Amino acid sequence: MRRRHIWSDDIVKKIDAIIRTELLPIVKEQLKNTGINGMTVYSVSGWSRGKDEVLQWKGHLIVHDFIAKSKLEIIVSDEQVNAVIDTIGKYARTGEHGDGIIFVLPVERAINIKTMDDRDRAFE
Amino acid sequence: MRRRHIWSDDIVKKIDAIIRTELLPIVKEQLKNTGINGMTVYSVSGWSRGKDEVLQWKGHLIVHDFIAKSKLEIIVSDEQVNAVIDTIGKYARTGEHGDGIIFVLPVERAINIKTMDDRDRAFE
Amino acid sequence: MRRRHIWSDDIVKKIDAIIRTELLPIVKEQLKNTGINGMTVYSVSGWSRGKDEVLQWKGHLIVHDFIAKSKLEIIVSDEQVNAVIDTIGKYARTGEHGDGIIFVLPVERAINIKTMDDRDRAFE
Amino acid sequence: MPLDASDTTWIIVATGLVMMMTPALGFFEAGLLRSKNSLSVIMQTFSGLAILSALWFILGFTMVYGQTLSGIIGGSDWLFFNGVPHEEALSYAPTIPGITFASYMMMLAVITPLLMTGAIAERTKWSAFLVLMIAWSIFIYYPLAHWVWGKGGWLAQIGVFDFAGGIVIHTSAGMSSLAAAIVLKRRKNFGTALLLPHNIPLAVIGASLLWLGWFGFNAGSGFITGALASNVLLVTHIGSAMGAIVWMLLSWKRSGRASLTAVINGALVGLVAVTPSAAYITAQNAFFLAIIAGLISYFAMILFKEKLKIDDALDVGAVHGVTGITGSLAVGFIASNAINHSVPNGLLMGGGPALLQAQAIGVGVAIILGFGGTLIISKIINKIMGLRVKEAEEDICLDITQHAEKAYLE
Amino acid sequence: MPLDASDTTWIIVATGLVMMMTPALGFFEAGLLRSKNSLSVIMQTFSGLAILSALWFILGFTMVYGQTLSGIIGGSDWLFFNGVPHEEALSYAPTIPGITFASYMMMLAVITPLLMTGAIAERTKWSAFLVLMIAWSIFIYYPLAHWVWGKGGWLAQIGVFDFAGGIVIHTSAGMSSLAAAIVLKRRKNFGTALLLPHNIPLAVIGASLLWLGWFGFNAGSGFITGALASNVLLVTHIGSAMGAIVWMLLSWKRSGRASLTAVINGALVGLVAVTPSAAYITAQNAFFLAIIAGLISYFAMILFKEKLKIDDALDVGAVHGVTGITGSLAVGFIASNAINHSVPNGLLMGGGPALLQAQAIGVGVAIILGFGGTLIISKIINKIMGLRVKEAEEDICLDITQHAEKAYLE
Amino acid sequence: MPLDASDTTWIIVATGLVMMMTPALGFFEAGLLRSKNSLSVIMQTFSGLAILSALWFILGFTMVYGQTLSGIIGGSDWLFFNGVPHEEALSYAPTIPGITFASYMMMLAVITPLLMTGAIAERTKWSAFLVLMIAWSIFIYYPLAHWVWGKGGWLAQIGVFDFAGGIVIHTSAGMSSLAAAIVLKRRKNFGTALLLPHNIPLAVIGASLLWLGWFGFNAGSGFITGALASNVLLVTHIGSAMGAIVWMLLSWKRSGRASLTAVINGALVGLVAVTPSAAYITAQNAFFLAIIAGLISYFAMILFKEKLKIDDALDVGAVHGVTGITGSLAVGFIASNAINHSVPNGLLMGGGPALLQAQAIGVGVAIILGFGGTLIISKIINKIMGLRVKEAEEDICLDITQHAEKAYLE
Ligand SMILES: Nc1ncnc2c1ncn2[C@@H]1O[C@H](COP(=O)(O)OP(=O)(O)O)[C@@H](O)[C@H]1O
Ligand SMILES: Nc1ncnc2c1ncn2[C@@H]1O[C@H](COP(=O)(O)OP(=O)(O)O)[C@@H](O)[C@H]1O
Ligand SMILES: Nc1ncnc2c1ncn2[C@@H]1O[C@H](COP(=O)(O)OP(=O)(O)O)[C@@H](O)[C@H]1O
Repeated sequence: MRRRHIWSDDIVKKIDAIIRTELLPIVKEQLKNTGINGMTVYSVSGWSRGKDEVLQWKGHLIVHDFIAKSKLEIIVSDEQVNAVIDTIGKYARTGEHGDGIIFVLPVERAINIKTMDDRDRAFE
Repeated sequence: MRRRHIWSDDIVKKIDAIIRTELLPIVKEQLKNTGINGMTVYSVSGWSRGKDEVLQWKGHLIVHDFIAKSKLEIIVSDEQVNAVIDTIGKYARTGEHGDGIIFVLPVERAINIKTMDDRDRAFE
Repeated sequence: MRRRHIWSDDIVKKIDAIIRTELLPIVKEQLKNTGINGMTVYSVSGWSRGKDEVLQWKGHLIVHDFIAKSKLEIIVSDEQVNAVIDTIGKYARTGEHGDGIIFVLPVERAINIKTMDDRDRAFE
Repeated sequence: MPLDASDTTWIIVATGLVMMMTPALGFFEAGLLRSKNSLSVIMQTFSGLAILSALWFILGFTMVYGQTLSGIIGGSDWLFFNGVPHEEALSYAPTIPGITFASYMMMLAVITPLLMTGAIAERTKWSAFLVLMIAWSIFIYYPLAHWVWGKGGWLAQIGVFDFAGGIVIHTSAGMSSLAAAIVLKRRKNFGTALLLPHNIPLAVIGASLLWLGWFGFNAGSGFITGALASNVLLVTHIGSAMGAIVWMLLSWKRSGRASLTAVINGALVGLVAVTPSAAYITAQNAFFLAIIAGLISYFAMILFKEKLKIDDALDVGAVHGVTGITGSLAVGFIASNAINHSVPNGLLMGGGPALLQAQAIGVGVAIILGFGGTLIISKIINKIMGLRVKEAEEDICLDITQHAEKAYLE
Repeated sequence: MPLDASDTTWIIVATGLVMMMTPALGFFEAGLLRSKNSLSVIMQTFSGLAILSALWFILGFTMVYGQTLSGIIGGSDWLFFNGVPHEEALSYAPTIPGITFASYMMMLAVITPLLMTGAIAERTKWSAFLVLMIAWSIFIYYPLAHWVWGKGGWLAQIGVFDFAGGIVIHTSAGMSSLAAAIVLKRRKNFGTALLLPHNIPLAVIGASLLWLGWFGFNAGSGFITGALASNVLLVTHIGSAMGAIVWMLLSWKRSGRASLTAVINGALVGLVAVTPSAAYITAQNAFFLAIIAGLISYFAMILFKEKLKIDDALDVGAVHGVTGITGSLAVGFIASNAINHSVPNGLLMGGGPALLQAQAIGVGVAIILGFGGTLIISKIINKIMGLRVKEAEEDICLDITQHAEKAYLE
Repeated sequence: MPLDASDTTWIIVATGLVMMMTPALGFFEAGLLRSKNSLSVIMQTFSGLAILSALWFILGFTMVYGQTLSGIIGGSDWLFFNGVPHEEALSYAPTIPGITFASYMMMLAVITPLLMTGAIAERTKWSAFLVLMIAWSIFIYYPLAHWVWGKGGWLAQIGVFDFAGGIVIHTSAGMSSLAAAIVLKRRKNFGTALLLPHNIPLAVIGASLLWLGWFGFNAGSGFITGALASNVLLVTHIGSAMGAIVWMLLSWKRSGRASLTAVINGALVGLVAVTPSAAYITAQNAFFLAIIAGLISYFAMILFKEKLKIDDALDVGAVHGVTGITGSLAVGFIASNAINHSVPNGLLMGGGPALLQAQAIGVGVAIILGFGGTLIISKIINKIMGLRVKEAEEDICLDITQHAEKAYLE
């Protein structure tokens, strides 16, 4: 039986997480087990204070300060927020510089295009 | 005459829609007619519970669960929200699994860089 | 000494700016001086009413209405918002059509994955 | 005549060069199509290289060059290449081993049907494609090649000259492309801005290898090295250069900006233009012929695409078909007995209209057989198994729906 | 015998064709790997071309072709190419200059060890790779090549035939690939869906140039032009075509969709299959040999990858190793004295089991030396300097951690 | 001397190989530039192939090889290739047809000016580029080639030797590159991290085809096959290999990681280094010459780019210019009469300083004419029509502003 996902206008959140690209596969797999019903991945490049990727050109090491990262975007109901954050924290974390950030945004409405329904049962 | 777009801090929304890449051209064309003054498109890859894209490798069918999708991001004034959602619902919908989702976020400020004006007339 | 970045749940904002790709390098450099601790860049394609990029095919000029743009995403504490907007306004602006837009979204929580801490000191 | 080692060396090399043209064609086309269908056309050309080589080996060679059955088709003497001599020559190429000749001609028989992939791109079913290629080879290419190139072929008999395939290859495949495109109907979104090339460097890699390969294609078609091959090479190169320049200028004039995709298409036009006459004309005449063919083909492209709205995706009808016709008729004007003793003088060289008449017949036959035959074959395939993918498959793309592969992944 | 200008011309051209196969191998492999490790394999093949050329120049040629020391290894006569004749031939290739022969064989010595790059991909340290290539050349390839191809080599003495390297090149490098892959252990994520090819057009560019290069590889290995080279070229082409067709059909059957990556791998299988026998068989026999080798190698690939779970990333063990064995044993069955007077008839041609026995010994020796020797070399390197990058480096990728470069930037 | 079929075959093939170098140069450069300007450099090289071929056909050949007018320039005998013999040789290459020689030299005349595209990249106006190429050919290349290679040319008279173009091609185009880069001024963002290569596999495709093409370039420049061509091929290959190794090690030492872009640049350096002497030296000497030239050019690259801050985008001045000088002077040291009877011994071979002096004069003239001439031509073009695009166009990119095309679209 398919899990039921309750979405209603007031309790939907968007979780964005910028993570290491090399950990994306494992994070994606694990997130599927948290009961979310979908996610979207972006290829981005990120900068943060601290150690950068180094590329060479003409024998010079060039600080390639913007490093390829992956961003996950997940729309979840309020009660799923912590499970998702925990999962990301567990599998996207190396403890080294560059692990990335998670942020949570409020969502006013979320609509499933297939059904054009923005209330419960939207994703079944 | 160019349509006038009223933007003010309290009534601006961001509409994000993740849609089928193959329907992007038509959706984009139709959205232009709704009176929005701009949109931004992202190439993303998305997963959702259900049927996946299948790729083969060494004669094996591999569930390529993350499928190339397109994401539209549109900043609109409050009164345009429904028109945009309707248009997306009309043209991005096949009724099949994988149509995607729309979500609406509140925007605190929206500023046109050309004018650096975050009030009315910003986009004229 | 490294600048201290105060982040707390209630006063974090997300600034998104869609800018000209060719100005991205300079904008990125300048933003680093505003005291932000990170940023993320997306390659997007954008449309807005007005002049489009022109490509040719079979000797025909084709309005390639979606032009490659860059999007910056920056999570900042409330007091940094204006500095960031000013910097973008200064360096991403040509005054010509196509400069792009900035918008500010409220963020409910922001978490540093390395520390899994969503309060102060997160980004040190 | 004893075998000649230099001639053999040259034809061995030329065989390699022409072999490479088939994958090169795939790169050229793939680069000019959308990313999502780019793998499918490379699949068609590369698999086509394998399949049509086998077909030629089994059936094609003997149908084209076997002992003629009343000038209509070759007999079964050399089925499965049985009996094609290793140590002796055939009369077609008297100084090289028979299998060298047969291998070289294999490469021409491979690429000819595959020229159509550019016309039927982005919407043809994989299985239907396979059937189309095989049927087209058997019912159109092998007979036509026999008529023009086979000993005793009826078009050869009436004096048609086609050095490296302006009639047999370019006119026939080009006209067939139009027919197939018509039967297939237009792609969704045809005529909008949505069908731009996805990887022009890849297309130029293809075009460069085609240019190089054409040295083997044309300068190999005389089956000897030396002065003849040298002149053909120069004629070919000058043709390509002038075709490229003309299309470059036309694109510049038309759109205000000089276009690289125009340049590479123009180079192909120049190469096609001189193909039928490469061994019969001077480089100076090639210079002008390519200019004329460049102009004609550019406007033919506009005519087909914009006036008639035929969705011949990569303009095979104009670039190969119309140019093949131009070049084949040009033989009737500028062929020179001084350059090549086996050919009579053309009209402008003081040879009277006889050669031109023969060329016109040859061209006419190729148009009728190519266009008409392909119309019939395509319709039959369409009836039986469907030529075109489902609309939803076209929306998604051929690469995934037909091959479950993607050209690029991150 | 005086030098022959045509033969020399052909071998010069063939040398160029084979030279190009090494970068082509890099493109083939890079396209089939993940983007993040694609540069590293191109680095390995392209640098390998430089380094292994120098090694051959300094050491290799004389170790393989120098005056034999009891059939075991060549003496130091030609160290640093000193004394290799310019104006005269060596007995190995009596109609071309000695340096032409030595240069041609250089290209084979370059590509052979580099075949392993496909097996050890995505996890091997750059420095360890360099040591592996050099050690493998000196301890495995040079001796084995001397045994089979050197005047007085002990395997040559017992009647082993290996026209263009089925034993010396493909069996040895293929079996070595399995050994190296075993010592290296599996990549992280092996067996999941995460290791898909990132740029199939690039892989097909590589495959196309390999196909073309193989004309030089096989048809050059006789060191003469003419009927022999012509037949070899045809055999090679038909082999490639049939290998491609078989793998295409197998992928179609297995997954429901015909796969382009299968087609290009199948073409390589066909090419490898006929390599050891190309000058000894007819094209008709090549047709069937490639079909059989196609079937065997496909199931060997499944066996290694799915049953034994050896992470030979691009199936070098199956495509080259198993096919090399198949093709080398096939010599013992279908070699034909009528095609080539230097070879005895195989079993099926009425020649008795002698040739087959010799081939079996040759194959066995190559398996033992290749697999066993590489096991030992790899373990020693692993002990001393580590063969594999750190886990974190593998996660990030080889391109940045080993070379500080990225294949693609926006 | 009668025509020789083997020589002709080889030069026909070599012509093809050299032709392909021009598009290959475009891929090499495009891959090393930013994506947004990558199409423009492919456009320049590919269109350049067409345009400069036509210019050579019309004007160039006769200016270089026509009956000398006092050693300064060739007369108008062969305008528009009129009268260039088909069936007979010219004295420049006595065993191949005149048109074969003229076609081969066309390919050299095409690629030489286009070497500059690497220096002027990412900021030059398309229309100005066209004028620059044509003016440079007429005022610099054709005269200089006549002086060194034309019968009666004044530099030839004083005993300058330049086998395949170290002076005429690499010194002149390399020094011209520096001049053009200086007149054009630096790109915006020069010296920052923002100018990294966008597609290194594409660059390596280009480099591989250049390496292969150079076999035709050098080994074809003797116009005969056989021992001479064989030695030249080996010298060329060893030069390339050692250049690649040296740059690989230098990049490894300098940055801690071995760089693929260094390897491919180093290969070019090695190829350039042996170009002027390839027919006059042994492979052993080529081995050392390439090492020395590799070291010099690497530091020259650093000097120009980092000390003098000349924005020669892809280091044409160092890779071609400085290496061309090194290699051309090396002729004066290591040319060996034993290897090639037409050349006197160099200083180290016991021949005294005469050859070295002549070489120094030749190099000096090429530097002055190339650098000075290009300075003047560029300034005039800059004055009249502007050499550089507007700042806003540079910000956007050349591909869209000059050609309204993009290399890649999704
Ligand atoms: N304030 C921010 N705004 C937007 N993106 C950020 C921000 N901080 C970090 N990122 C993103 O997260 C990535 C990882 O950086 P980060 O996690 O801050 O490193 P660290 O683990 O050392 O704190 C960055 O490359 C960037 O894409
Ligand atoms: N909860 C979610 N969070 C983020 N993205 C989602 C979510 N659900 C769906 N998506 C996006 O929408 C795409 C389409 O999925 P979906 O519309 O859920 O399929 P269906 O039409 O069967 O419901 C996904 O590939 C993913 O990119
Ligand atoms: N309402 C909008 N929603 C989303 N993106 C927008 C919107 N308006 C503009 N953009 C983005 O900003 C880019 C620049 O457009 P814009 O700044 O509006 O042009 P102008 O400077 O002429 O006003 C667009 O290409 C698009 O990516």
